[in-house]
Amino acid sequence: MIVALILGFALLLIGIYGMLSQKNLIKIVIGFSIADTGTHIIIVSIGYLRNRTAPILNSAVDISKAVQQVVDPIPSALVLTAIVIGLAVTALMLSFVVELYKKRQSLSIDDYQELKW
Amino acid sequence: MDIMIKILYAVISVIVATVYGLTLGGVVQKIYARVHGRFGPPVWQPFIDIIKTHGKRVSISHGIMFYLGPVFRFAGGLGTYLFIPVIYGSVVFANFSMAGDLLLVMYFIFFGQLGMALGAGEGGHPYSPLGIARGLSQMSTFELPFSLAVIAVAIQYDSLNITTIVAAQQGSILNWTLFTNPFAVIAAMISLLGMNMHSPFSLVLAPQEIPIGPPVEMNSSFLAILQTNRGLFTAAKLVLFMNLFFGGATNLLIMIVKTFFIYLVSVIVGAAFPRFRPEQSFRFFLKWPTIIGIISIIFIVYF
Amino acid sequence: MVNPIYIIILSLAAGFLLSIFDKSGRKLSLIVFYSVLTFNVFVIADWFYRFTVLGVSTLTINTAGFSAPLSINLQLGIQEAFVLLFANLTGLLAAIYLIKKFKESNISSLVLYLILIMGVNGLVMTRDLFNMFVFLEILSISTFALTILTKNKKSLSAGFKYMIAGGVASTFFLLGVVFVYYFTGNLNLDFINPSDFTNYGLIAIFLLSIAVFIELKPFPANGWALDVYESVNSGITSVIAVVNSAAIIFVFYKIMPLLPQNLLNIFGIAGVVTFFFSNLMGLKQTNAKRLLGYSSIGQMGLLVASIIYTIHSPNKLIYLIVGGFFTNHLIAKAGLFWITGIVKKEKIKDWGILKENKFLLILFGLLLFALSGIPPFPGFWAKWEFIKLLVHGKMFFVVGGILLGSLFEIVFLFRWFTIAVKGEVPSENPKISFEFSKYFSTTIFVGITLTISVVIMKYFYDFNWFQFLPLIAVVVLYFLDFIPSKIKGFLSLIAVGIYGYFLYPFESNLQLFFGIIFIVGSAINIIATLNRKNINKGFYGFLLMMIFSFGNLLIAKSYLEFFLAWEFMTISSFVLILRGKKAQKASLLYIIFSTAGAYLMMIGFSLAPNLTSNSALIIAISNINLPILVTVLLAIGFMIKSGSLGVHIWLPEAHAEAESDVSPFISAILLKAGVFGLFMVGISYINHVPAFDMFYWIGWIGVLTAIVGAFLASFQEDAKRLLAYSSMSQVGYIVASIAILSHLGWLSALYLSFNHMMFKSALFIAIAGVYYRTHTRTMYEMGGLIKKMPLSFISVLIGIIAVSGVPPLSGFGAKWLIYSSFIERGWYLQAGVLFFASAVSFLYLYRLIHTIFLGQLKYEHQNVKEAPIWFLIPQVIFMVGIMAISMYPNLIIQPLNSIVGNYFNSSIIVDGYNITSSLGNWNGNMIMFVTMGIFVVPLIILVLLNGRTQTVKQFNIVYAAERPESPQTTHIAYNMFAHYRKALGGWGKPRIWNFWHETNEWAHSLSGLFRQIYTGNGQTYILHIILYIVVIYFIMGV
Amino acid sequence: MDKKNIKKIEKEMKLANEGLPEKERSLFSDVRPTSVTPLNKYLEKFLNWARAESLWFLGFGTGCGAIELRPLMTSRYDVFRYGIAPRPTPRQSSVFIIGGYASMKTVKRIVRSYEQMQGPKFVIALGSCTINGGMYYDSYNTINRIDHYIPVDVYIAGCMPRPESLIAGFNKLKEKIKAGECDGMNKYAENFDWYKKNQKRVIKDWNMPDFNW
Repeated sequence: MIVALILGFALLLIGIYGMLSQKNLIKIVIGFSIADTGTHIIIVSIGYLRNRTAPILNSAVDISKAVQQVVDPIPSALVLTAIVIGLAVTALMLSFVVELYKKRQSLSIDDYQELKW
Repeated sequence: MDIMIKILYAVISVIVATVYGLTLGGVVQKIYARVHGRFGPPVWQPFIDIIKTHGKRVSISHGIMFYLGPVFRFAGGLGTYLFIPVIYGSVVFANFSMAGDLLLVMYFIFFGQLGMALGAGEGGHPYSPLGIARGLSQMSTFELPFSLAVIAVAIQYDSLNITTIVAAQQGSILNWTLFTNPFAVIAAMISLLGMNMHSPFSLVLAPQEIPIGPPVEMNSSFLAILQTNRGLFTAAKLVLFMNLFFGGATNLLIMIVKTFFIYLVSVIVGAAFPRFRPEQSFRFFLKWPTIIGIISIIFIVYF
Repeated sequence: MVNPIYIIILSLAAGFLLSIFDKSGRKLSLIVFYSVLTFNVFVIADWFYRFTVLGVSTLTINTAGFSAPLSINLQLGIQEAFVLLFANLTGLLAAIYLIKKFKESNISSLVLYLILIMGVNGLVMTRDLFNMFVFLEILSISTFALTILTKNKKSLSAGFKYMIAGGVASTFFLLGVVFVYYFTGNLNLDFINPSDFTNYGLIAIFLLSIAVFIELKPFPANGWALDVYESVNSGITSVIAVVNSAAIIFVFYKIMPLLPQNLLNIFGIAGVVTFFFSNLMGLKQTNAKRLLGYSSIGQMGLLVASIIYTIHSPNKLIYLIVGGFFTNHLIAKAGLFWITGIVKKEKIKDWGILKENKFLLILFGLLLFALSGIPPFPGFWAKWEFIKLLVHGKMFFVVGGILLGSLFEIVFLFRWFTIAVKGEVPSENPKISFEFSKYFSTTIFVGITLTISVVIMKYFYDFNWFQFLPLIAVVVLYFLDFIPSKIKGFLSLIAVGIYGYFLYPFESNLQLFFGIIFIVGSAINIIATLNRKNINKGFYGFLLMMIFSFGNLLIAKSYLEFFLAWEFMTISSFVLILRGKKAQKASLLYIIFSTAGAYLMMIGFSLAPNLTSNSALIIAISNINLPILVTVLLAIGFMIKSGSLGVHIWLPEAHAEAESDVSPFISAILLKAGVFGLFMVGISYINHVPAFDMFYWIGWIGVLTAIVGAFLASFQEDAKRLLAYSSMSQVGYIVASIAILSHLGWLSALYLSFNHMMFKSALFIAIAGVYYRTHTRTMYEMGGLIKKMPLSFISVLIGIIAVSGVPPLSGFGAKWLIYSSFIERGWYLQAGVLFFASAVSFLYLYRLIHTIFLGQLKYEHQNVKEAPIWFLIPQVIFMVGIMAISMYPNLIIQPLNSIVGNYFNSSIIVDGYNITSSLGNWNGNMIMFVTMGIFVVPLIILVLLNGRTQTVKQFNIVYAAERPESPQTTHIAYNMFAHYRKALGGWGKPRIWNFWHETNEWAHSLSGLFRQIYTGNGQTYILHIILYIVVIYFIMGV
Repeated sequence: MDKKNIKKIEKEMKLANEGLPEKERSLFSDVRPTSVTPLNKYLEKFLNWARAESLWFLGFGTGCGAIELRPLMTSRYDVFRYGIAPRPTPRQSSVFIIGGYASMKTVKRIVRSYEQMQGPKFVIALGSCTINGGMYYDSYNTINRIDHYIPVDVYIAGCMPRPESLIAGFNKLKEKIKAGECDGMNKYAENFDWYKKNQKRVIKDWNMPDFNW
C-alpha cells in the first residue's frame, strides 16, 4: 500500500517533470496522462486496506460483514470517475494537438508563443 | 470744506515735490557732467525741456491706451507720493497717508508702471515691449530684497504705518533704521539702485541698445507728462526711503538734504559703472541683496 | 416553485437531446437551447425572490433518497441563489450575444454551452467535494472545447495552454479531495470538521484550496488565463471571465470555512498582490481584450481578498462589499468583453472608432466607470466600505496595495476611455457593424448595473434624494438632449437657481460664502456657455452635475456624503474637460491625480472618528479630533484638487485643453472645492491642535506654489495655460493664507477666494471670447486686438489689475490682508517670497494683455469682431462686482469678518471704509477716490496742453527710419521673458513635471518588466503554477 | 487755418499711398499733414524761447558729417550746456542734422525720419554736399540740394565743418527760432505736393506711405 502510494507520487512527479521538460505537444499530453495515472494510483492506495477484498457485493462477501471485509469503497468509486474524466481530458488535449498541428505543421510548444505579455 | 483744504494741501505738496524732483534731476545732470569733466546743462534744464515738449504743436497717438498710458504713469507717481507722509508732523505734507500704509505705497508704485507699460505697448513699436519686459523682470527681482527690507522694518517697528515708523526713529540719530538694522538698509539701498534705473541697472531706457525702450513712441505732451512724473516719482521714492530708513524729516530742509544724499548713492554708482546685461542684473538682485535682506530679517528677529 | 435540481437535469437532458433536435433544423434546437437557459434564469430568479423578499430558509436537496453524508446533497440558499442568478443570467445573455455564432457553428457548441451552464449550477449548489471535482471537470472540459468556437491558431494554442494548466490544477484538486477524505473520512462540506486537519491533514486542505486558488488565476500563475482572454471569442471570454469565475469564486467561498487562518491570510495577501500586479502590468497593455484580461484577473484577486477580509464582519457589510465587488466586476467585465466583440478592434489605439457610435460609447463609458469604482456603481460602495474595514483593521499595506492597484487600473481604463472619446478613427474598417443581439445583451447588463446601484443606495444607505441630484441632472438632461443648446442653457440656469434656493438656508455663514462662490459663480459662468450653437449633446448634463455636486459638498452631513459629492464633482469635471478638442491627455492627467487624491481622502475619512452631531460636515467636524495622519491625508487630497506645488501638473493641461467656456468653471470654482476642503481640515485642526504643525508646511507649499506658478505662467505662450498657472499661483496664496490659521489669514483666504472667482472667471471668459473670434490660443499669433475687441480689453485690463493687486481695485485688499497676516503671524520669509511672487505676476499679466490686445494687429485679424454678447454679459457682471468691492470693501470685509469671527477672535477693526489691523490700515474707498482724482488731473493737463493730436495706424512707428516689414515680425511676443529664463538658469527647469514624467516611465517600465514572466510558453505557465504551489506551501510553513 | 478747414482737408484730401501694396494700406495712416498756426503771439514767443533753449537733435548719422556730431557731446565741446542733447527717436527730437551728402537711399530715410518728428521741427544741413552736391555734384546716386526734399533752417558750409562750426550753427538756429523765423513744419505741409514730387522723383522704390506720421 505504501509502495503504491510512493509509486503514485513518483508517477505524478514524473508526469509533471515530463510536462515541464518535453517540448513535443504529444509528449506533454503523455506527461499529463502519466501524472493523472499517478493520481489515480494514489487515490486507490489511500482506500486500500490490507487483506480485504474489492468492495463488490457478490458471493465472495458476506453482506452482513461487508464493512469488515471490503476495502473502503469510496476511493474506488472516485477513481472510476476520475479515470473517465482523465480520459476525456486527455482525448480533448490530443484533439487540440491535432488541430494545432493542422494549423502550423509543428508539434513543438515553442512554436505557439505568439500570445504573450 | 475739510476735504477742500486737504486737496489744497495736497496740491501744494505735489508742486513742491515735483519742482524739487525736477531740480534734483538737473543737479544730477550737473554732477554727471562734472564727473565727465564738463559744465553740463543748467540746473533748470528739465523745466525748459518740459515746457518745450508741451509746446509742440502736433502730436501723434496710437490709440486710447497710448493716450492714457502717460496719464496712468503720472497718476502712479502722484499716488505714490500722495500716500506717503512726507514731513513728519506737518499737516500740509501729510498728504493722504491715512488711506493706507506702506503696502499701499509699495503697490501704488506698480500702478504707474503697469499703465505706462500698457500705453507703450499700444504704440506697437517692438522696442517698447522689449524695454517693458526688461523693466518688469528687473522690477520683480529688486522688489524681492526691497520687500525683505520692508518686512524687516515692519517687524522692527511692529507696524506698517509709515508715520509710526518715522515716529519710532525720532530723537537720536542712532534710532534710524540705518543704525538699528543696517542690513535692511543695505538691501533696500541696492534695490533703490534698480528702482532709479541708473547704471548698471539702466536696462529699460538703454539708449544704445533699445532706444529708448518703452517711451520710444511717446511725443509732445505725452513725453512732457512722463518727464514731469520722473521728477515727482523720484522725489516720492526718495521720501519713502528717507522715512523708512533715515529717520524721516521734520521740515522741508531736512527732507531735501536727506533725500539728496540718498539719491547721491545711486548717482555715484551710476556714474561709475557700465550697464549690466539683463540676466546679469536679475541674477545680481536675486543673489546678494536678497541674502542681505534675509540676514536683515534674521538679525531683527533673533538679535 | 421548481426544485433547482431540475436546472441541472434539464440542462443535461437538453444537452443530450439537442443533437437529435438538430436533425429537424437548427431553429428547433436553438429554441430548445434558449428556452432551457431562460428556464434556468427564471427558476433561480424565483428562488432568489423567495429568499430575499419572502425570507424562505435555505433549501437542501438530497439525491438518491438518502440524506447527507450518505448521498450527495445540493444546497440553495440566498448566496447560492445570488451567484447562480448572475451566472445563469450572464449565461443567457452571452448566449443571446452569440446567437449568430450558434446559428452557424456545429451543434456541439450548443451542447457544450448547456453542459457548461449545468456545470456551473452544479458546482455552486453541491456540497460534496468530489461532486465538486466532477462538476469542475465538466465545466472545464466544456470550456476548453468552447474556446475553439473561434477556430484560429491563437485560440487553439491558448486553449491548449488553458487545458494543461487546468489539468494540473484539477489534478491537485483531486489529490486534495482524496486526502481530505483520508483525514476526515468525509467528503461533505457540511460534515467535515476543520479541526481534523492537523499536521499532515493540512496538506490535504492545502492541496484542495491551492487548486481552487490556481483556478482563480493568482499572480504570477495566471498566464494561461490571459492568453485565453485575449484570443477567444468575446462571448465565450465573457462566459469564462464571468460565469466560470463566479462559480469558482463560490467554490472557494464554500471551502473557506475549512481553511486555517494563516492560509487564509496568505490567500488574502496573494489576492491583493494579484490585484496590484495585474493592474501594474495592465499599464503597458495595448490589446483591448488582453487589457480586460489583466483587469479581470486583478478584480478576481480583489474579490478573493474582500471575501477573506470581510469574513468576520456583519452580514450586511459582507453583502455590500463582496456582493458589490462581485456584481460590479462581473457585469462590467462581461459588458466590456461584449463591447470588444462589437467593436472588433484589437488595438486600443484604434478605439477612436467608438466616438462615431454614441450609444455604444455611453454603454462603454458606463461600464468603464463601473469597473473603476466610480459612484453610484456598486464598486464604489464596496471599495469605500472595504477600505474602511481594512483601515480599521490597521491593514495599511493591504490598503496601499489595493488603492495603488486601483490607481493603475484608473490609468489604463481611463486612457482607454479618452481614446474612445477623442482618439483618431482608424482608417481601416471605420464602421462598427450593428448586431441587435450583441447590443441587446450589453444594454441589459448596463441596465442591471444601474439597477443594482439604485438597490444598493436604497437598501444599504439612507440617502436623501438631494445627494443624487447630480445624477438626476445627468439623466434628465440626457433625455432632454434633443433640445437646442441655448434653451438647455437657460433651463440649466433656472435649475441652478432653484437648486440654490433649496440649498439656501445654510447652517453657517462659511457655507453661505462658498455657496455664493459655487452656485452664484457657476450661474454667472453659465451665461457664457449660452453662446454655444447647435445641440451640444451631454454638455449641460455634466455641467449641472458638477454644479450640484459643488453644492452638495457644502451640505454633506457625513464623510460618505462628502466623498460622494466629491467623486461626482471629479467625474463630471473630468467629462467636461474631456470635451475639449485635444483634451485626451489633459483629462487623463486630471482624473489620475484626482483619483489619487480621492483615495488618500478615502483612507483619511476611514480613519476619522465618527461624527457626533447631525450638522453639515463643515460644522460637525469642529468637534472632531482628527488624528494627524487623517489631517495630512485629507490635506494632501484637497491640495491635489487645488493644484498645489508638486501635484499641480494636471492643472495647466486641464485648464488649457478644456473647452474655453468650461475653463472658467474649472479655474474659478473647481479649485475652490479644494480650498473648501482645506478650510474643513483647518476647522478641526484649530480646535484640536496636534503636536505636528502640519499647516506650517502647508503654508510653505502654498507660498512656493504661488512663486512657481507665477514663474511658470510667465513662460507660457498659450493664453489659457498662462491663466491656468496664474490660477495655480493665486490658489497658492489662498492655501498659504489658510495655513496661517489666524483671523487675518482666513479673512484674506476667503477674500482672495471670492476675488479670484470673479477676476479669473472674467479673464477666462474674455480669453474664451478672443479664442472664439481668432481661433487661436497662442498669444504671439494675436496682437493689437484692442481696436477690434475693446470691451474684452477693458475686462482683461480690470482683471489683471485685480490679479496683480495694484490699488485701487480689490486685488490690493487681498494683498494687504495677506501680507499683514503673514507678518502678524511671524512668517516673514514666506511673506517675502509671496511679495516676490506678486512682483513676478506682473510679468505674465503684462504678457497676457500686451501680446493679445496691444502691439501689432495681424492681417488675419483685420476683420474680427467684438466677442459675442453672451461672453460679454458675465464679464460685465464680474467687472461690476470687482468695482463694487473695490470701492466699498466693507461690503465683503464685514460679512467675512463675522464668518471668520466664528473661528478666531477678530483682529481687525472695521470703521466705515477704513480697515485697521495691528500693523496698518487700508481705506479702500478713500484710495479709490484719491486715485480717481489723481487720474483726472494729468488727463486734464494732457487734454489741455496737448497740441493737435493725430491718431495714427499701427505701422506708423519709428522703425529706425525704415518701415516695418510685417505685423508678425514687428510684434514682440514670443518668448518674451527669455532673459529671465536665462537668468534663472537651472532653476527654470521643469523639475516637477520631469519627476512625474519619470514616475510614469518607471511605472510603465516596471509593468513591461513584470509582464515578461508571461512568455507565451505553456510550459512556463505550468512551471509558474508548480512553483506557486511550492512557494505558498513554504510560506504557509507546515 | 481754422479747425473747420483742417477737418475738411483731412476728410477730402486723403493721401493715395500708391506705393503700398493693397493689404498694407490699412496699416498706415493716410491723413494729409496740415499747417498749424500758433494760438497766441506772446505764448508763442515764450515757447520759441523754450524751443530754442532745449534743442534735442536726432542722433541719426545720415552721412559722413555725422562724425562731427560725436565730439559735440564730449567734454571738449559739451553742447549740453546750451540745452542741446541727442535723442534716439525722431518722435522726441526737434532738430534734424543732415550729416553731409545724402544718397538716394538715405534720402528716403531722411524723409521718413523728418516726417516722423513732431513740429515745430528744425533742420540743420551740414556740409557743402547738402547745399549743392559738393564733391558729389555729378554723382548718379547723390542728391544735390537737400532743400528740395525737406525744408532747411540753417546751412553750415564746409567739407567738413568743425564742431565749432556746428555749435555756431546751433546758435544761429537758436536766434532764428527765437525770432520766430523757423517754420519748416508749416512750410513742408503747405508745399507738401511739391516736396513729395521731388522726393518721389529720386526715390524709386517708394514702399512707404506718402506721409510718414
